[in-house]
Amino acid sequence: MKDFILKRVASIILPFVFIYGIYVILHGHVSAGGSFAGGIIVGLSFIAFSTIYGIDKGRAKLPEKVLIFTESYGTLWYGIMGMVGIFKGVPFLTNKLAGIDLGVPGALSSAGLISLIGLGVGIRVASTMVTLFFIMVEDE
Amino acid sequence: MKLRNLLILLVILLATYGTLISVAELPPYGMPDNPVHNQVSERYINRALDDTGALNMVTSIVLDYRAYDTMFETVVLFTATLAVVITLKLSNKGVSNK
Amino acid sequence: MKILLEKLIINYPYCIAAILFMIGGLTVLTRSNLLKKLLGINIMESSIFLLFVAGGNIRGGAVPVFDKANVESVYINPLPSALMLTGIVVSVSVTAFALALIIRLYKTYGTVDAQRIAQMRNEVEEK
Amino acid sequence: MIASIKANLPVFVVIVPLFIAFILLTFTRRMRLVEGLVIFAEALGLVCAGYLAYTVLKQNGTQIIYQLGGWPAPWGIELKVGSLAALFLLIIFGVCFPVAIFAKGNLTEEVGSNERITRFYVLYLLLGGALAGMAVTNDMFNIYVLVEVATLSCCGLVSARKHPRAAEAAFTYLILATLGSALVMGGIGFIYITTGHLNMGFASQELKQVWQDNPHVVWMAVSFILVGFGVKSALFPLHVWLPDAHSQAPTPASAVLSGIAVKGYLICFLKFMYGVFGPELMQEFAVNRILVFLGLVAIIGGSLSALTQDELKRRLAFSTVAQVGYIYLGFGLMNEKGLAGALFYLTSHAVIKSTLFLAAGAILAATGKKKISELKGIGRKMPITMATFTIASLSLIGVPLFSGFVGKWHLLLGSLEAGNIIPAVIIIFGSVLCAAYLFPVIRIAYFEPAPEEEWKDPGLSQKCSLILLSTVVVILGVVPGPILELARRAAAELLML
Repeated sequence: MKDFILKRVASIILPFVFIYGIYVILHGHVSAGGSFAGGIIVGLSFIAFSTIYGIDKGRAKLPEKVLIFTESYGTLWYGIMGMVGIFKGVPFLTNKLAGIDLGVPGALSSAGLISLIGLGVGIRVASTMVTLFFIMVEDE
Repeated sequence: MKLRNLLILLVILLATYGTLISVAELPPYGMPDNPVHNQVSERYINRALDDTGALNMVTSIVLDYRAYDTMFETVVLFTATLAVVITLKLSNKGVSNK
Repeated sequence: MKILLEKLIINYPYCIAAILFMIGGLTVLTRSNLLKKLLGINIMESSIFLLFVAGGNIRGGAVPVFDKANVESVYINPLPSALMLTGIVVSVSVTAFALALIIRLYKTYGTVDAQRIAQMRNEVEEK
Repeated sequence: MIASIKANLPVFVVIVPLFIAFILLTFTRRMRLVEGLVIFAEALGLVCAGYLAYTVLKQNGTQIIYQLGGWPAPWGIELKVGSLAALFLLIIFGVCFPVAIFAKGNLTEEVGSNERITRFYVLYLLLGGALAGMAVTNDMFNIYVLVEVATLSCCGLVSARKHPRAAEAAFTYLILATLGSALVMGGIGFIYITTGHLNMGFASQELKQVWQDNPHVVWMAVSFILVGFGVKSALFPLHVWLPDAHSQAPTPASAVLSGIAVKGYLICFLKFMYGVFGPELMQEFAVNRILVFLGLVAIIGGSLSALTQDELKRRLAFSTVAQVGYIYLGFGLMNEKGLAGALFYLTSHAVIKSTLFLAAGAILAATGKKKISELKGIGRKMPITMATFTIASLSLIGVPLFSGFVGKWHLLLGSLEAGNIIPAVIIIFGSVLCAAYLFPVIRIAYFEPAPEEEWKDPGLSQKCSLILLSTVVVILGVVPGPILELARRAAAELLML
């Protein structure tokens, strides 16, 4: 697309959309929203970037290798966080009973594993959205 | 084709009738003493903060009480990506089987 | 009959969910356009989300985010909302995969109509 | 270390295939490593399942309960390993392991480049993990999520074949299967709104008290779940997607789809019917009679449709429809013998049908001929493949000393115990029909003159896997002991609830 106004507006807004998505992911345990909503917002910022500036530029920002990496290891991250419980001698995916400090309710770094798992899920959802978009748009 | 559609319409109308009858029997909508609001949801509401440290109860359920479900939810997304890629990326290497 | 109607009016969200579900089912089974079939599936799944979320609601209840300002507020049941978050993600995945299949079929046959695809396939096989 | 592994075995058996699936994509370049990891994952799963089955058999009647996240049952998700779960875990990995060996180095023609093959393997492992999850879970919504994982990976496996018809079959399968899971989720919603529980045990207890207040809701939930799982497990009038999907998939995929994916939905259905509604409610709503009737219709309908097919893979696919009928029939008999027979039949059919599909795929790959009438004299050109095919066919028909016979015998005893002569007659008639559609293949293969063409047995790993599977078929028939014991105990567990 060659629209000048669109490009200008996008260059102003998209960084904020991206940051907002990260904010929603990180504050999933203290306010409404969460890792899925936030992940989709982050993914959308990349999708909007690629539609406005062209697929090639979007691809340059996020190469396929990075996407495969986040896809595979974002999901594995969840499992690794679950294994923390097993190493401490309690069941899979245990949070409080595994002796993890839950912190002050309402603080950003509270709720033990929840915020960590949420971060992984958010990155994973974002990369899924971007991958699906790229695959469907690109011609074989 | 027409006959088939008519048959399907008939079946669907019957099913709608049955579902409406059973839906009318469900506990009245929006009442605080419904069976849904039992000890399960009470614990989620009253003790989620102590149990998980998250203010958002939905997050505390999604990522702590029922985190196993959410793990499979991410697996569903993973599966969907893989399936989409395997469907659309037909690279030219390898021979098509006809 | 009158009692049934009264109960249906009390349970109107469930009633809407049931009707939407059947509309979706009818769309899936009778339409031959692949995209319309997919839309039917989405309508069905949305109706079930409605059923679950309505089941957990309390009239005048608060959003299930813990609020220090008014401790006394009645929260709605957070479990169905959490379940439907999972349901929505599943629905998104199915939609994405189905769209990918439609794209591939469209590239091969040049149409998204199930009957015409079947016709063309049979012609190819007869040759 | 070992103690903690033993304590966490119910969840390890699910997450081991998943973990290996997650890391597999990063090894696309090294195909041998990928294949080795897949076989390793399935072998590890088989060892875990074997150990669990051993534990369950050793400790009489008690079930292993595992609370995920440390939350007790109504709040968290609970895993329960009883005889049923142990049996199904054995089936899953017992079939997945040989099929993974068969797939080794054999997918290039049907699937394509190495990258695609890696993705195929990832989907394969995810399917195994999801089915293992279905076996052990005791939570209704968890079953829904796992069913979705299994459905998506099944459709992905079907569409992995490059032929455009595979995409068409996958689309039909996806739409109908999603319709089925929407129905299942509707049923779960009805149960949840009336009982307030998602855990099966608690929901069952609650349902026993409240069902008289809203019988229509329970009736609707039963029918939603019956139709939903009926679509997914190809119950006869709802089977329209199965022949296309199973015959169009790549060979290893069609083996696991027919062998264990359909069985996973059957096990889920069994858990819902006996674990949530319970035998009394089933009798109250006459669900058992409906199941027997549907099973009989499926046996006759599936067998007759199989007779009309001339394409080998399609004939086998229709045969699956007929065999699913036997299993539904056993579920509806409501006595220990019938249920144990159904479960044993499920086991033997899983092994037999994967052998048959693998052999058919090997024949198709070697000759390129789809039709049965074109396979003249193949028995002499491909002796090992055809021998395993013959063993599996004899077993499916129900010849004594093979595994199919034991299952059918118990089904017969169960239907006689239920005082119903019609299922017994239909079971025998179904065996005759089964012989009618499988013996012609063997006759054409062995007793017709062979053409001059050069057809050879497949490679070493394929031969190994075929021989392994057919050995299991024979062993299950000669020494059915432990598996039959597991099936009996599972039946007793289900009926006690």
